[in-house]
Amino acid sequence: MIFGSGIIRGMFVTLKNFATSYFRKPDEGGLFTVEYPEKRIPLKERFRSFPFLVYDGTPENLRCTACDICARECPPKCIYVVRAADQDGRPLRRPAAFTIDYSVCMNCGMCEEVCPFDSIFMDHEFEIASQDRYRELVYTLTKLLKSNEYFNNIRPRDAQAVDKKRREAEEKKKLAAAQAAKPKLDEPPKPV
Amino acid sequence: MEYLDQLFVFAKRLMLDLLARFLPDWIVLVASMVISIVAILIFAPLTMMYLTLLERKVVGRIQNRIGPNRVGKFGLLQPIADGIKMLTKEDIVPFQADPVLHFLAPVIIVMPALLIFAVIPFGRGMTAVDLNIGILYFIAVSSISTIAIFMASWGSRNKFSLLGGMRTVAQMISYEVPMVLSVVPVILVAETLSTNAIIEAQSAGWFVWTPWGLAGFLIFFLCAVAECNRSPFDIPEAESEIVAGFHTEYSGIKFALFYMAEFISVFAVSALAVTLFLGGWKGPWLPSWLWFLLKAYALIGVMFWFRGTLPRFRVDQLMGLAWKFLLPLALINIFVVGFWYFSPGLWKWVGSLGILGPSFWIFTKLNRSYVPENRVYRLAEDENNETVGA
Amino acid sequence: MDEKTVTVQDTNPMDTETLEVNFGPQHPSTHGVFRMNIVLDGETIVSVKPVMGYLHRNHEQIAENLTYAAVMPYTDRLDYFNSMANNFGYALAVEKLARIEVPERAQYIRVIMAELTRLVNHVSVIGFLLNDLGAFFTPVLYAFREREKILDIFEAISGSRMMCNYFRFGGVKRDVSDADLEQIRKIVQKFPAFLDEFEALLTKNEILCMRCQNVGVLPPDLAVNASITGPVLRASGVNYDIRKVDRYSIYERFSFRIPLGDKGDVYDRYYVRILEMRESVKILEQALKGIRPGEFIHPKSTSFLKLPRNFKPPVGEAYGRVESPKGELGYYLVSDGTPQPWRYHVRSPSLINLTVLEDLCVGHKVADAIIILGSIDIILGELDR
Amino acid sequence: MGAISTNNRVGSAILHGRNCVPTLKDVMAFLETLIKIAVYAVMAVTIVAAIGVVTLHNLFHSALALVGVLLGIAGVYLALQADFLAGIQVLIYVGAVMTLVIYAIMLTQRLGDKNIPQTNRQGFAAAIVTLLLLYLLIGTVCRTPWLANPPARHIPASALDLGQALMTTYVFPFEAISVILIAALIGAIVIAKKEREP
Repeated sequence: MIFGSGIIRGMFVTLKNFATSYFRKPDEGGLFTVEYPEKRIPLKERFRSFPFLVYDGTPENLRCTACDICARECPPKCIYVVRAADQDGRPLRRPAAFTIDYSVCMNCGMCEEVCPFDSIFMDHEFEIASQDRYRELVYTLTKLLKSNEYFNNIRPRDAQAVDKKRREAEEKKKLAAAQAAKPKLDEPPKPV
Repeated sequence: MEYLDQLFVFAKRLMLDLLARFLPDWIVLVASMVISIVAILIFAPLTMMYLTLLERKVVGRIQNRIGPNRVGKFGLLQPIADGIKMLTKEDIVPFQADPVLHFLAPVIIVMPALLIFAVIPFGRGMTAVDLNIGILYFIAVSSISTIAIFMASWGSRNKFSLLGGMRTVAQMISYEVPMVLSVVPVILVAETLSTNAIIEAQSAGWFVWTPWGLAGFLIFFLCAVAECNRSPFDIPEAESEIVAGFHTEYSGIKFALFYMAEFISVFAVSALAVTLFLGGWKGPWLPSWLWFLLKAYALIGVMFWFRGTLPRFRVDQLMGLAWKFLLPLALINIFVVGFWYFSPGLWKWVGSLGILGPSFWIFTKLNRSYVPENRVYRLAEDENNETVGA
Repeated sequence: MDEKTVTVQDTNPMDTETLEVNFGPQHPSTHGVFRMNIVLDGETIVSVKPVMGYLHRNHEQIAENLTYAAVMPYTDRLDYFNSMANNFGYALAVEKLARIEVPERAQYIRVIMAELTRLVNHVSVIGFLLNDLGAFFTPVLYAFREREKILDIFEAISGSRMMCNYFRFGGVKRDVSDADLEQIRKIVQKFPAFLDEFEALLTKNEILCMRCQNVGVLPPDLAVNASITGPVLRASGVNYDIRKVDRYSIYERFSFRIPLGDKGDVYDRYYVRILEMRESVKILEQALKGIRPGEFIHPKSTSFLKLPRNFKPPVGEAYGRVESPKGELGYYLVSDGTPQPWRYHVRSPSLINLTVLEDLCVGHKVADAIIILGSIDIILGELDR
Repeated sequence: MGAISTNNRVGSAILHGRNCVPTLKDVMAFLETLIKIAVYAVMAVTIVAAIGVVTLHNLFHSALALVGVLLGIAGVYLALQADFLAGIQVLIYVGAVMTLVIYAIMLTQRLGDKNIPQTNRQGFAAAIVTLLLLYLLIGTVCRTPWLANPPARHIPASALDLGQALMTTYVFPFEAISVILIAALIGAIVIAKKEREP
C-alpha cells in the first residue's frame, strides 16, 4: 500500500458526497437538510410535546374531573389542579383551575397514561418559545383546553380508539342504567 | 479577445490618460501607484469575504448540507451580514492582557498578507510591482506573520493562546524550510526570482508536468497549507484541543482581522503555487486573469476539500512530517532537477522518476511510526474464535 | 484560569516549567460540562485530574421519592443518547424485583430498540471522536444522517426522538406497527452500505491511524481491575459482554459475535465499535425475521400502569443490568414494600470507564488526551447523574 | 485602443516601463526628496527601537523592539538598492532568528512575565567599551575612501552577483560559516538533550 492511499480514498468519499448532494434524494446520499420554517417534516402521530385537556363540543363540557391523579403521578410535578366547588362548598367534578408549567414539564406522557377519564393528552404543538417563561409558559385552563376535533385531527388513531372506548362505556352505562331502572319498577322496594 | 485579456490594464491606462489631460505629471505618477494599491485593497478583503462563504458552501455540500442560504440569494449577502456583526460586536480585552500587543497583533498580521499581493501576477501585465526578487519577497514577508501571532498569543495572557502561539511558531519555522527548498528547483530552471519571468519560463509547459515539478508542487502545496494554518495542519487553532489557539481572546473586528489574514494568505499561497508550478496566467481561450483566478480557486477548493475530509495531525507528527519527510524529499528534488537539466531526452524522465519514486518509498519505510499498522481483530462467539483483519 | 504554575522538584537547569491548564468546564471537546485539570510539560501531559459534578442533578435521590413507574422518564435523561438502553436496564431491574413476565413480542421489540440504540450511539461516538481528532464535522454529520433515520423510527414508535420513555414493566408502552417494522427493515438493510462508506472515509486514513494507533493503550489487566466495561474493555481484548454473560431478555436466541481488540488503543476502540455495529445489524436482521404478532405488554402490568401508586413490589432487592452501548449499565433497587424504591442506584458505565483517564493520558500530548476522552465515550448526564 | 491617445509623457513613461524623460526632472527630484525623508524616518525609528531594546523592562517587549530594528535595517538596505539583501535580512533575522528568540522567551514563562532590571554594576565598564567601539567605527568611516555618491549607487548588487561572489571569491568563508553553524546545531542538541534516568 502506498502511503497516502487511505487519505485519497477518503477524499473520494467526500467528493462523491459533494457531487451527489446536487442531484440525489435525501435518503440516498443527497441533501438531508430540511429548511425549517418554510418546510417541515410531517409530525409523527405519536409525537408528544406538552399535555393539553380535551373537551367535547364546548369548552364547558370538559372531560377532566379534577381527580388529581395526573398531578400526583407527574414525575416533575408540573401540574396543579384545584377542584371546583359550588356555593355550599361541596366539591364539583370539574377543575376550578388547571395549570401546567410547561417550563418544568419533561414531555414524558405519564399524565396521559394514568388519566382515567381520557381527558389529558400530549399535544403536537412544540413551538412555544417565548421571552417570559413565567407569563407565557405557565399554561392555565383556558390555554390548555382543546376540542376533541383537534385531538382527532392531530392523532386520529389514538383519538378514534378513545372515542370508541368512551362510546362503548357510555352505552354500557346506559344499558346498566336501563337495567338498573327496570328492576326498580318490577321489584318491590327493599325494606330499609 | 485581446481587449478582454487586457481589460484591467486598459482600464487603468484609460483612467491615467483622463487624469493626464487635466493634471500635472507627478499627480498622474502618484495616481498610477494609488490605483494599483486601491485595486489590491479592494480585491483582498472581497476575496476574503467570499472565500468564507465559498468554504462554508463547499464544506456544507461535502457534508450533505446546504450551507448559508438565508441572507440574500444563495446566501450571497452572508459575508456582509457577518461583517456587520463583527463590526458591531463588543471588543473585549482581557483584564490582565498586554493592551498594546493585544491591539497591535491583529493589525500587524494583516499587513504581510496584503503586502504579498504586490508581487502576484494576476494576469499578463497585471503585476502591481514586478520585483526581480519576487519569490524571495514573498517568503520574507510571509514570515513576518509569525511575529504577529506571537504578539497575539503572548499579549492575550491566556494559556490556550500561549499553547497555540508555541505551536504556531514551531510549525511555521518547520514548514518554511521545505517550502523554500521546494521552490529552489523552479528558480534553478527559470533562472530568475521574478514571478513574471517564472511564468514566461513555463511557456513550453507547466512545471507541474515534470517529475520534479510534481514533487515540488506537492511539497510546496502541503507546506503552504501548513503555513496558512489550514486543516489538516491547523494545530495552532485546533478548536477541539486549545479552543481557538492564539486568537482565543479576540472578538469583534480584531477577530475578523485574524480571519481575514488567514483567508488572504490562503489566496496568496494558492496564487503563488499557480505562479510557480501551474503556469500562472497562461492558458488558451480564456483571458489571462480569468485563467489565473480559476487555477488559484481550484487550489483553494482543494484546501476546502482537505478541510472537509481530514482530521488533524498531532504536534510531533506535524514536525516529523516536515523534518523527516518533506525536507529530505525537497532536497532530493533539487538534485533531481539538476539531473533533469543536464540529461537528454527520455533519459531524464527515467532518471528523475527513478530517483524520486524509490526515495519516496524509502522515506515512508524510514518513518515507520507514521505508517498504519495492520490490526487483527478476534470475533469471539462463546468458545470458537474467528479473526478478521482491518 | 488561575495562573498557578507547578514547579518541578528537579533542579536541572535545562528542565522546563510545567503549565497547569484547565480543560473545561467550558471547552469544545470535553463532551459537556466536564473539567480536566491537566499539568503540561510543553505539550506533554504530566498529570490529569478529572473534575466531575457540574451536571449533578440528584437523580438517585429524586428516584427514591417517586413511584417505580415515574422513574422511567428520568432514566431517559441519564445517557441521553441511548434512552432505550437505559429504559431496558431499569425495566429489567424492576421486573426482577417484582417477578413480572414479559411476552415474547415485547422481548423482540426491546431487543430491536436496544440494538438500534447501539447503532445510534456507536455511529455518533465515532463521529464525535473524529471531531476531537480535528475533522471538520464531516464524519459526525454523516453519522447524524443515519442517526436521524433511526431517531425518526423512535419518534414514530415512542413519541420522542431522544427521551423515548418507551419501556414498561412487563413489556413496552405501545405496539410497533408493521409499517414501522418495514421502515426498520429498510434502515437495517442499508446500514452496512453506509458503514462501508464510513470505513472508506476513516479506517485506512493515514492521519487517523497515526493519531490513534498506540495512543492511550489500556492493558487488559488494568481494564479488568478498574472494572471497565463495554467497547473500551473489549478493545483491550477481554471477552466480556453482558449480552453473552447474562443472556438477558432473548439474546441467547440470536447468533452474534463479540469483536475483541488487539492492543487496546484508541484505534482499537474505534474499530471495535465499527465491528460491533456490524454484529448489531446481524442481531437486528434475525430479530426482524423472528418477530411475531402478539402481546406487547403483559396483561397483568396494564393494571398497575394505570395506577402507579398501587404497584408495590415485594420487600427485597434486585440488580438489573444490560450491555448499554457504553458498557455495563446496572440498576440496583431495594424495595421496602412501599410504592417508592427504598434505595435506587445506577452503575453508570461512563463514570467507571472514566476512572482510567489519567493512566491512559500521562506521557501523551494534549491532543491525545482529547481523543482518549473521546474514545472512552462519556455522556455527562450519566457521569454526574 | 488607438482612440486613447497617449499624448502624455508621464503616462507613456509609466505604461511602457521606460525611464523617465528629462522633463520629469522636477517630479523625480520631488520623489527623491520624499524617499530621502522616508529613509531618514526609517533610520530614526530604527534608532528609537534600538534604544527600546536596551531600556524596556519587559523582555518580550525588548524582543519586539529588536524586530523593529531589524526591519528598519532591511528598509535601509532597500534604500541602498540592495533588494536581495533586504529580503534575506527579513527572512533570516525577522522570520527565523527573532522567532526563535521570542520562542525561547515564551518557553521560560517567568522571564516574559517579570520586569527585568536593565542596569547592573558593570554599566560604567560597558559604557567605556561602547565608546571605544564607537570611536573605532567613526575612525574607520572617516578614513575609508568612499566612492562618490552617484557611481556608488549604480553598483549592481543583484542576486546573481551575490551568488557568483559567494561561490567563487568568498567560497571559503561561506563554507567555514556553514561548518560553524553545523557545530552550533550539534552543540545545542547535546546541551539540550535530557539525561535519561534509568
